[in-house]
Amino acid sequence: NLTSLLTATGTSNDSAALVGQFICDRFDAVAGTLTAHNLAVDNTYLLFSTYLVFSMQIGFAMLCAGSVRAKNTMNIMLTNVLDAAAGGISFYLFGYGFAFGRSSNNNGFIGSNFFALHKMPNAENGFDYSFFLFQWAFAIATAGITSGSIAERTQFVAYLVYSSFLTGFVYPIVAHWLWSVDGWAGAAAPTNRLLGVGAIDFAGSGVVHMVGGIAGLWGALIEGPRIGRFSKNGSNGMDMRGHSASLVVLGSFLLWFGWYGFNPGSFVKILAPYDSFQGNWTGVGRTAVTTTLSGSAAALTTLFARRFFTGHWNVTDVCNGLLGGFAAITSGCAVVEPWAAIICGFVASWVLMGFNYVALKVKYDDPLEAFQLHGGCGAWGVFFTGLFAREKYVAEAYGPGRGHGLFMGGGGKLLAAQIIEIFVIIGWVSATMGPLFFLLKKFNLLRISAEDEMSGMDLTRHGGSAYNIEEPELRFNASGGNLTGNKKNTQPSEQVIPMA
Amino acid sequence: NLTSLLTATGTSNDSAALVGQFICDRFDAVAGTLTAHNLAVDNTYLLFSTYLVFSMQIGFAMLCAGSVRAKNTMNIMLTNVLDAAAGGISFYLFGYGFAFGRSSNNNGFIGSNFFALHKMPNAENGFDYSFFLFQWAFAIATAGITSGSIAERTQFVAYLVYSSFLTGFVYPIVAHWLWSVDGWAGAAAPTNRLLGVGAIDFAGSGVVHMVGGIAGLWGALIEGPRIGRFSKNGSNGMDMRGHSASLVVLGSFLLWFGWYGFNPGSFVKILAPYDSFQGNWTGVGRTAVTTTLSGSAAALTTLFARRFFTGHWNVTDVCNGLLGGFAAITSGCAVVEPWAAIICGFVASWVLMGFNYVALKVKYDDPLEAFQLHGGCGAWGVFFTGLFAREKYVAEAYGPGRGHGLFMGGGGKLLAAQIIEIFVIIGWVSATMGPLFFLLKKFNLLRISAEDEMSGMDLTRHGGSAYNIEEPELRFNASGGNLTGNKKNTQPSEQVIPMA
Amino acid sequence: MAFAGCANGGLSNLTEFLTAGGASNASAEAVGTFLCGRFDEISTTLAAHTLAVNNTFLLFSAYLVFSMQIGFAMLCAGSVRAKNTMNIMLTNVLDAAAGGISFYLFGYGFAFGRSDNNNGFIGSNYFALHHTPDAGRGFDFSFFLYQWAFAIAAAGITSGSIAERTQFVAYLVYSSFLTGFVYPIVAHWVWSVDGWLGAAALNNRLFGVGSIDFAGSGVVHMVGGIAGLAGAYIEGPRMGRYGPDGKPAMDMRGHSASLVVLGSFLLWFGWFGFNPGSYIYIVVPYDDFTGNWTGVGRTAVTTTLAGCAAALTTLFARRWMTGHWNVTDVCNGLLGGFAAITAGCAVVEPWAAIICGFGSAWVLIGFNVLAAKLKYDDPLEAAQLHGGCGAWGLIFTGLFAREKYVSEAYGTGRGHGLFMGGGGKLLAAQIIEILVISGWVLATMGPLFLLLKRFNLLRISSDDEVAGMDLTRHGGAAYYHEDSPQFLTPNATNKPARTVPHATP
Repeated sequence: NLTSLLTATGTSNDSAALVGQFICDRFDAVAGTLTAHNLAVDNTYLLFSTYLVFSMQIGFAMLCAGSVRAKNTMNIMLTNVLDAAAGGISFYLFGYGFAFGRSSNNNGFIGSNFFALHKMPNAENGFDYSFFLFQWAFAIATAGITSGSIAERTQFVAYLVYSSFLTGFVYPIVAHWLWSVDGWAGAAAPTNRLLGVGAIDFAGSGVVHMVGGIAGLWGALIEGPRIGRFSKNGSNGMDMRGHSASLVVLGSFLLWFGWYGFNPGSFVKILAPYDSFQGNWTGVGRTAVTTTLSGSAAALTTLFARRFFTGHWNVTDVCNGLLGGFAAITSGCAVVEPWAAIICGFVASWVLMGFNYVALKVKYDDPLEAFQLHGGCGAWGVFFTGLFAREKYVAEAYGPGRGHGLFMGGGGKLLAAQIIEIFVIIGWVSATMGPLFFLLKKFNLLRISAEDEMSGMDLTRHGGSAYNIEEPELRFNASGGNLTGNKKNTQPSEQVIPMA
Repeated sequence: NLTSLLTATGTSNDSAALVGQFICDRFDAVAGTLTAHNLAVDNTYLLFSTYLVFSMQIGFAMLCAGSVRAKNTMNIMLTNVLDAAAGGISFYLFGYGFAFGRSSNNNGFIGSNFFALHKMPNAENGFDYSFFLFQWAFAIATAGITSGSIAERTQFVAYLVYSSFLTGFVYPIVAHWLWSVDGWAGAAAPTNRLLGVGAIDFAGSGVVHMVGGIAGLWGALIEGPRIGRFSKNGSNGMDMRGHSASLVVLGSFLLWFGWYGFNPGSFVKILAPYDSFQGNWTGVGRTAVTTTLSGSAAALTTLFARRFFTGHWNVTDVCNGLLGGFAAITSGCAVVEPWAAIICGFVASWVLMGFNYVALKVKYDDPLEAFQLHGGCGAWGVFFTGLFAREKYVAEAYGPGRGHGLFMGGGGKLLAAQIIEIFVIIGWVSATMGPLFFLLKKFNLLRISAEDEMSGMDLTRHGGSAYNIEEPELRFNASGGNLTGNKKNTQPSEQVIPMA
Repeated sequence: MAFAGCANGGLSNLTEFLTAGGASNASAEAVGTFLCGRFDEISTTLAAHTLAVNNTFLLFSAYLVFSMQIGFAMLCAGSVRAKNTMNIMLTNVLDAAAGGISFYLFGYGFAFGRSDNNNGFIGSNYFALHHTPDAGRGFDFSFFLYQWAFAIAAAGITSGSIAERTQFVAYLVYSSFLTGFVYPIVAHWVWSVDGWLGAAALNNRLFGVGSIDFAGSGVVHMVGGIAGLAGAYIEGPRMGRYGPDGKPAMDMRGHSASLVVLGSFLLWFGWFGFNPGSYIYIVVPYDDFTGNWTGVGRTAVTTTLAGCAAALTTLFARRWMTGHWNVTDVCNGLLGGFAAITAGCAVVEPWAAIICGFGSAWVLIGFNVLAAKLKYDDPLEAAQLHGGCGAWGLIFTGLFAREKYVSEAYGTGRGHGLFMGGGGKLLAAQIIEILVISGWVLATMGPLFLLLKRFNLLRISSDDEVAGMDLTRHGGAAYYHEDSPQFLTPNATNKPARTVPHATP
């Protein structure tokens, strides 16, 4: 092309070819370098976002540990560690392939490639290892949610079974529907989108939070409440507070920290310009802002509402409200205005309190409020996106031709798609996880014995209590004279009988 | 060049020069900007990786705190804070120069420049401040490992001495051997590599973990076990569990989080393309994946194996197994396939359990299992790399002409180099740290007195207990009526006598 | 000096050259247009790359700064008695949450808002993120988030000073006021390009140089510390802290050193976002090897070394003074070193950072001695640490700032340190900053706390203080152990009855 231009200027063909070649080589070299830069920046961004999402696992572990009674701390923390570890193996072997695998058998329901990272990295689809790791961090977050709902009364084996099934199959299918370019339901699909627009679930209020929450709902329903949680005469029974608010606050803050990987990170690429100043980096920044504001609004709303209802300024309630605000904004974080995020958080707080009220009425026992929080606020978030998604932001995040919110002049199409998303997720998770929990119950693998529950699983199943404060008498009589030796450790060290 | 081409097209010399100048100026400007981008991206990547590695220090502190008895918590946490602080000063003054200093006195044994950051940043060698900080974070991790082995019975002064010596001299020498381009042992050297190939210790299974673990072995051996750990009649004595499993899990998770800086960060540069889609960013992503899978496999193996042996599902054992898997994969993380990482983790778990079994038999007392974990699994990791390193990945990470694994068709050269690495590290650390600990013992500076050990160092040396729960009677009789005021704080506030 | 394609008449130049080379006008224009089109494309792509890298850097720095909030929460929780843990943690959560709303609505606009009404005292735009992103002035959302993380850190400092004896309502009032108004004004003075005080101003700088407070020893730490000083002084010490004889009676140690260490380490972690992140842009080359990335790295190094030196100094000094090796003291010393280096982190040499940390350890110890003498009770030592070491940090910058680094970080024509051959101008500007920050914060927060006291909204009742606020105001204790009776009987008293709001003291 350049050569022909040069020839037109009157230079000889050969020379023109040489000049053209020289200049175009330079341009190609520049283009090659720019591509490398592009990939390096995007992958750096994605990897560090992944690490942040992983830190949510630390948050879950601490939140769960603090929210249960001391006698079950070892149990719940072990489940959290294994979420990540067992989830790592099962998502590597199956889950990732079901969710994002692309091959000639592409279909809207399930993926079919990339099992055990076969054919990865995949230049054709633009998938590198960092994308796998990012998705893994999401999958284990889902399993972490469920473990909260069934805490303090579930056999460890049941936990291992459902966790692998959830991260290896149930969750990936939903992720495929909503996030894969082949999925039938999501706005990410280039063609044949649901109702022509596709549901918008940017970072997973539905895919992650509702899936985890509804799985937890079935588990907790089928197991029934903890012994003593509700008394027979219909009063509220025991409150069963967690044993350490410090751990709850630590966990909540770590989740907040990690959410900055979860929501803004879901752009996956940061180097995509919109104009000379804005680009995905603007979207990423705005997403971080909407996330912050929604959580903040939910926390403040919960603070004052709970103060009004109970007379206390309660930090654990505020933390739950905060997390509810985050779970709700997760769906629309990239496509709504910051002011709308405040509305989202405000309502999420009331949704959570409403669900908690109902749970108490129907004697549903969820030690972490995981269903109410992730299921309830997650569903509200998916719905909210159908109301407030802004056309410009949707086009920037997904491309043109998707729907936008009812209140933003977009009509009801997106809202309809969002509602369909809510229902199919409820249906799919109930149809898979419900029977699984029933089956586990049938085979006596679900709930621990009443004795175990009274004395705590740590002592009976996990080798001892989480906390060992020795010699209290020594601590209080440290006058220097009566230093007695260590008392024999009272933890059971003999082998316990395997589960009855 | 372009000018001569243009002249050949028939344009006059002057104009050709002008046109050529114009175009080449533009290309130079592009190249300059690209260089700046390159440096900015690489440094951003390295710095954030450094921060992640630093967060491992938080992990160590929490892991150590949770793993010791409550009465020594203040002591162990202080050593962890000082690892970072004293390590910062000694690595700045000496360690960094010994490890990476390059001058006209280059030699394979020890570095000789950059002391106190003199002549940094150094364009010639491509060393900027971020590289120093990254290496500092590694050095303090080494010292942190050792402090676990000798916990609960070591004088604080001994700790200060060995820690400065380790981060200022012993560790940097090993780092120079393996990681400096001048080193005699490592694959990083451009020429004169050990056996022609050089040992591959990508992120330091040997350099960091074995050094820390073996130093700990000598310390713990020379000090002997804690009082009461093993009884005189040969039975197992007391179990001496840590005082808080929550802190153990928190610490383990933070270490996992930080390991994403440790292993993938060791690429140092992310902007190095291999082809039009892959580059160091692919290697970095794959390294994060192998790290995750190895730890996950080790955690799961430990879970079931310990369940089989003890009858419990034990979370602290699982956490140790997890960390063992990480310590093992650290050497080969960048050069093995994801599936090989699972093998690595599986075996690491058995290595750890084996060493723990032996330790119990020979009455070796290591409160954090630091030698078994970092020394044992680290050595396995170095060995493993000699078996499974893949040629393509080695060439991408180190350049062509290095060795690859025995099972991957690379013959035994790399494996031999790996075995040599294991032995010289054992030899060097034993030859330096062994005498140091002996000397400290000789001068009565190593072990605390039996009285101090019985009552706990916090009370006798560190100004009081880590935990102060007031009004114990309130906690146990919180019937609402007898809210008594605070009791007088029972902590000793008077000056204690300095060490006998 | 970023690549600018064929801007500024490049196209006509090239066309002219080609024409002179003998090509016909039309063809020359075609060739020129083609080449320049390519160059402009590259220029656009490079601009996008620059923005992407800078924003990535800034956002992840903001996340790190946010993690300091986790650190504050844990540090505060561990430093108070168990009976007030719920209370202090709630204040920390609300720092972030209430601060998020008030900084979004007001604070950010007061601090950085630029409009036609630009003035040196207060900003006037961007309220509720209106007009953001602002391409003309280069402000994107990430900048807001970064500044928010700073604002909530300032409020977190103050909550430590007045811990264990403050009504929760008072806390809500002062916190919103601080993050929404007091702090942003100071930030505007020192950090906005319109500010009258700081070296960031484009022209009309104070004494011609402007004060250098790179990451906020003054703007963040002194503001938080002095606000805490005012609050703690007006409230008075906790019951039993000082005996009638004026001697410190009870030590009132925090309930968990583990949480203190966790918090301190998390603050250290977050400080890597706080100080190096304050460069905002990382893609700014100085020459063909160094650039802002070098400055960022050096800032991380100076930060680390100052903290390390302060920790070690405190360790040995306290060992000498008390006979103990005390980990909580060492943690405080460490944080004091960080607070001090924050002002000069980008413009001093690494060796100077060690001096800074060494000095700050003694400043903190000195202020603590003074506080005990004056019966000033600050559970977290927040005023001593952030106020005292922060002020020392500003003076230190006036002494040790290096000319080369100042011009790299701020541009030419700013001042440098007295000991580095820069004369006294910068030092004078630094001292002015200390004085005006002290004056402004005392003039705004002092009356606020007095007013709260007047309306009986400041201090809790002595019954509450003895029983602990967790039980009386926050729905129960932070820690529960099942062997306590309330867990063995249903409907036991682990849920306190609804309390009467605001008992009279």
